[in-house]
Amino acid sequence: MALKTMREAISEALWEEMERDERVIIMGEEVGVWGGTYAVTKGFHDHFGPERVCDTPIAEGVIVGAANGAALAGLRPVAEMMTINFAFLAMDQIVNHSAKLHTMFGGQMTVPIVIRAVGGGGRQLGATHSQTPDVAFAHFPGLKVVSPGTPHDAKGLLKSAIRSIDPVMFIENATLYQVRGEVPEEEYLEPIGVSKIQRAGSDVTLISYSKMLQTSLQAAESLAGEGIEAEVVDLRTLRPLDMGAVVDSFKRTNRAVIVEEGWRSYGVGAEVAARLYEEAFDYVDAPIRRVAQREVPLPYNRELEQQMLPNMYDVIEAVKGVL
Amino acid sequence: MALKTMREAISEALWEEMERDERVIIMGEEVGVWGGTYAVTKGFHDHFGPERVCDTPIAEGVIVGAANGAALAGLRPVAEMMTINFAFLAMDQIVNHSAKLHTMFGGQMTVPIVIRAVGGGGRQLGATHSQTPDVAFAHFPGLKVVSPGTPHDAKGLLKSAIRSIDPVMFIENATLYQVRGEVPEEEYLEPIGVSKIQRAGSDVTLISYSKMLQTSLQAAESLAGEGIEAEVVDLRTLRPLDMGAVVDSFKRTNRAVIVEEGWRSYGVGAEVAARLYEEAFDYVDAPIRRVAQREVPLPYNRELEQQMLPNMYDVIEAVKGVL
Amino acid sequence: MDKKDKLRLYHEMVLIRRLEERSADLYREGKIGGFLHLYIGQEAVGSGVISTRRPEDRVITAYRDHGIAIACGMKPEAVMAELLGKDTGASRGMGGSMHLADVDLNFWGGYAIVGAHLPVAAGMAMADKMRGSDAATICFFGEGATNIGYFHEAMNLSMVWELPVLWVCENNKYGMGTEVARASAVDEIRKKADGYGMPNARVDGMQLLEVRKAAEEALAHVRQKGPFFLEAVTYRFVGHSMGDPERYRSGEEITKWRENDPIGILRKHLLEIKGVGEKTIEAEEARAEEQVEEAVRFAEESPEPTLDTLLGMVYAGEED
Amino acid sequence: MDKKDKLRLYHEMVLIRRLEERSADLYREGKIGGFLHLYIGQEAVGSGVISTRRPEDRVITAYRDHGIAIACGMKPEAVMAELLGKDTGASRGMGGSMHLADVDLNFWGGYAIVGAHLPVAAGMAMADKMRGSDAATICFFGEGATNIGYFHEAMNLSMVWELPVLWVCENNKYGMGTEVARASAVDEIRKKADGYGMPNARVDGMQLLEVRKAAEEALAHVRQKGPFFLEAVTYRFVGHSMGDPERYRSGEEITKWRENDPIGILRKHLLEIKGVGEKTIEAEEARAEEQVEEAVRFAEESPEPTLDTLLGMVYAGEED
Ligand SMILES: Cc1ncc(C[n+]2csc(CCOP(=O)(O)OP(=O)(O)O)c2C)c(N)n1
Ligand SMILES: Cc1ncc(C[n+]2csc(CCOP(=O)(O)OP(=O)(O)O)c2C)c(N)n1
Ligand SMILES: [Mg+2]
Ligand SMILES: [Mg+2]
Repeated sequence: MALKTMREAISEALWEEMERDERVIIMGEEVGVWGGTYAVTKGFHDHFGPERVCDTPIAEGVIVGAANGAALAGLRPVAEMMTINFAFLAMDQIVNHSAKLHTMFGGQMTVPIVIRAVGGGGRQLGATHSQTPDVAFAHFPGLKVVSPGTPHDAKGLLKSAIRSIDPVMFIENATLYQVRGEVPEEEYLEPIGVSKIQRAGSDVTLISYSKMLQTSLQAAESLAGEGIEAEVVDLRTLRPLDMGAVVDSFKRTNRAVIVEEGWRSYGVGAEVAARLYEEAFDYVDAPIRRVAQREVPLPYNRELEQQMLPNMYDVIEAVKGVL
Repeated sequence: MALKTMREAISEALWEEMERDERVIIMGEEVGVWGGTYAVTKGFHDHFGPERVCDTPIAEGVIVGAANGAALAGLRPVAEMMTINFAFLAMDQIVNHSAKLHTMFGGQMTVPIVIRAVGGGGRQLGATHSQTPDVAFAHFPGLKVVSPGTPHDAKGLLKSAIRSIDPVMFIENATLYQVRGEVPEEEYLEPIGVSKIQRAGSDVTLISYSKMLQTSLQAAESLAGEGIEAEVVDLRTLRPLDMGAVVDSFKRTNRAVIVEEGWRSYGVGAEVAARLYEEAFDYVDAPIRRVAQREVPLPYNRELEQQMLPNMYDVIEAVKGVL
Repeated sequence: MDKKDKLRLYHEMVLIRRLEERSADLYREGKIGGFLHLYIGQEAVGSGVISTRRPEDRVITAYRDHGIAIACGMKPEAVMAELLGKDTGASRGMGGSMHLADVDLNFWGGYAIVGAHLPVAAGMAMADKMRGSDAATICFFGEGATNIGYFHEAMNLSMVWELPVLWVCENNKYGMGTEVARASAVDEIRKKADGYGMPNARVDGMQLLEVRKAAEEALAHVRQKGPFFLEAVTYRFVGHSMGDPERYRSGEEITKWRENDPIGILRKHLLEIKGVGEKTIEAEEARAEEQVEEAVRFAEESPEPTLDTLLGMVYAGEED
Repeated sequence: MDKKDKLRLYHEMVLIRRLEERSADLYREGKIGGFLHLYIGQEAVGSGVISTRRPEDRVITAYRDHGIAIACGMKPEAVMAELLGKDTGASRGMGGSMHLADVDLNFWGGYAIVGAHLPVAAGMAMADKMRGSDAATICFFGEGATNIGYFHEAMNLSMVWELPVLWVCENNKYGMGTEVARASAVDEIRKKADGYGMPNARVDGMQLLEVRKAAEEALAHVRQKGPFFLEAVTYRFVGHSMGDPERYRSGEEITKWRENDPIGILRKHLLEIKGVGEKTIEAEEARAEEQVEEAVRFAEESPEPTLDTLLGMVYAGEED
């Protein structure tokens, strides 16, 4: 299998689905002539033309709103929020419209939209441009929320998201674009709503997703050097949340650490911990720990920003705390 | 002490603070001539004048945005979102601006704004008008999020919120406006960020806030008839979350049920449960339960809507499950 | 338009009026819940504009949607059943008054978040344009909605992309209790279109025939060139929704406007046509009333949606 | 304006230019992180407008804020230290390039969410108006920001409430890689103000003296009557931010605009003034360069903010 970057994997998924289905269009700021601010859609504008790769004004509300309308009318829009921080400007369209129209109108219409949004901190972009607020979207029923941690999953999940007739928020992480991983040459899909064991281990279960999956895998490697075998479970989808692999693993290890990049309070880890206790109470050997971002608006200063973000050492320390 | 409705208590808090401090102004849709869609600001327009009780266009972004600006410039604006469902249209101003400006500019400016927003379901208003998405705001550091469950606390907390130099989101529940409770005649404040035991009991701890506090109190009364004494803890503030009274109570009862009106996944209950396990692991005698809204966009149909919302019977059942 | 068509539209407006009057009763009886926004006084706008559409033209509006739904061909039964929250309702009892829709009639609904459907309309028009269809999207909204960001973003995008949208602003002078001048920099809403270089017109929304004429011209422009902004000056004779204390306007003002009743105006016009007498008209009126009674009967007898129906409706399915 | 003032403004523009050129170097060296948006080419807009303000007038802008900060009187040291993330920076190293501010100078910052500071500006003006002050708020933004909902909501509110705001649109032809016509229904941005009935003007943003004149007139209007919209036509000579591949415009276009360098234009004008020679000008240029070097030295030697500083800054405090 070829090693590809996350950027390539996502780009390929978009490209293949656009080739496959002419209803698929891309809308967003700088997706066309510029080729995407993260170069994900480089070459698309020339190949598919401005009708299918639509540069929009800076107006997130109408980007998602018009994509909702286009989806109702039978297209398969992939609406891009240049970063997830700007998705708050489209929050009403996402949570009140994409997520609700199908139910609210009694099932007669569907909203097959994908909202791609890239988040994550660590690049000194300051408080408004560094967020990982995934949970604020995952809270809303009607929406599906996907956030892959490997190139393989990114490609397979994005293809599934584009084919899904339900609205999907697809959350990427900017510092993952350069990460490489194996990506099959042949076509494949990954199912939305299915978590996955990314590394086997028997001493402790590390639960994470997106960038923190990579951090967890690194921590697991390091721990292996000390004889501690961590199993790493990747949530991949935040809504609907699949506890299957998580609970399975936990029933074997009896110890868990949940790792997320976003803030701790009311974060993803809280839900996973609460569910683990609900679904595997009798298997708990030690209090489940959460590793997350310190609760501050992220500062510009490089050193301080790094201190606020969870890293491999935090994960290792938490693992030692539950053993 | 006089019995007053929640509506009166909130109205009094606003009135008193406006009398006390001429920097306090109210901005929002229909707050003036109409007297507030929920009649909370009835009489204010005539008394304080249109300069301090400002009817705005229907434009939530500029309501909170201008209130942010007015706060920076030294006023004490109370910005009203007619319902919390419309606050998504001001999400960027709330989470990217109210919450962050103080830190982001190195502490040189403060944003003493209060954002009042009323939420809650059960009135057949359909999917977009019935939400209790409090957690989606509580996730953001920099913001304080308050949501009272009694007239007494509503008044004391709102007065504190208005005097706070930090931004406060003050979340009300429309079906609570008629609820009566004792409200002192003399001036008082309630502290933000302090949870409170609203009913003593020794068998189980019921943790809730806002409308579900009332539901929990009713459930506790009913359980008392069966000889089960529930202690009812009111969170009152969602951020910063004070686990003090919660943990204290739990260490005595060893059993807990968390009750919230919003959706279960990634809800308030998840965080409270996770923290309880973290802070009182050795005191857990039974898996902590969560009672919450079923995960659907709320339907118009009265019966179905009621079935989706948590009620007293759900609480009683959950309590019996943990005993 | 010939006599027959005029009578048909007269019947349609009376049907809307009676249906809403009846629903106000049912609301007071507690059979309808939530919010109920009546279109009474504004019927000529919806009926006039929609009478000019082709079946492939999409229609979308705000929460004040009963009249628009009927004008799009929705059966009074489906409206009434929705108001009563029944499984036979247009949205199977999930949407209520504010969320009527019928995709088969190309009526895309009732939206309750002010302004939110304007971007949606732009997107639908974009899809049609991409397909090479010459369908137009007709988007109704109140003058109050023209102050929100969505309006601006949708107007701008529709011009930049030359989308086939007819923007119809129903200027009924108030957004809830706020008179237009207290919320909008300009009173004459059409002037906002100038800021986008968008062609526009203003029409007396009480005159069905004038609305029709303006809409016909506007739609011709939309199909050939792109967006057009039509402001219809109108008035709601009743409160914003049920239970509005109406402290913000005077009884005299309401009375004055009621003299301009769009149904009365058309009735008068009809009586001037050769071969149309009181009798013909009364027959239409009686038919409308019967239809409403039939709709109420149908709605009351209809089953409630089940829990399974709802739970099965949160997601549409996996893939296609 | 007398000779001295003109020289002062010349010095200011050169200082901004040198400071930014130096910061670009530091960015490439990895000493500055995040985004760095340079104002190079647009200096005459900020310096011209701000030179007409009174101390009580507030200034607010977007992320392209170095020039505006300096024009408001911020010391190059505070700018440079902020770019390096130091505790001595304008925002104590918490904000970075996009978030310079100094409340004492009535400069309210640098905002990184496109359009979000327009409502904030309206609110500040509202506060001043309520207090009976005749201070104005001067709000700068790019032409790309005029397509977002915030722009519309803020423009409308400022007219309805007659707020003392001077809206200054810096039309530099592009929002990132998108040329104005591909994103905006109108090219001449001032026309958008017509949609709100707001008085407006368009000025050559490369000509400091013209900008000044227009701003003076505009501010007089703002103080007496309410909002005014000033469009300054300008150009950024460099990329949107560091690392912009600039595939969206041609080298010839950039060269053409560079011939219109606002600093060059003012320099030429100065040389035509009696008593100003190459020497006077070069002295100013040299002084600017020294100041920049001093600022870099200061910034590099300054301490980093501490963890405690940050953690103590999430909330301001309990009550007042
Ligand atoms: C975003 C948003 N803000 C506020 C409301 C509450 N609201 C419902 S209708 C309405 C007035 C709308 O006025 P207009 O657009 O003129 O329509 P009309 O009711 O006159 O038909 C308001 C403020 C809402 N539904 N959505
Ligand atoms: C709401 C939002 N959307 C997108 C962005 C990303 N972005 C930053 S600057 C910019 C272009 C702005 O163009 P313009 O307003 O013309 O200002 P200029 O950069 O030309 O000074 C974009 C799209 C953002 N910061 N905020
Ligand atoms: Mg209206
Ligand atoms: Mg620009």
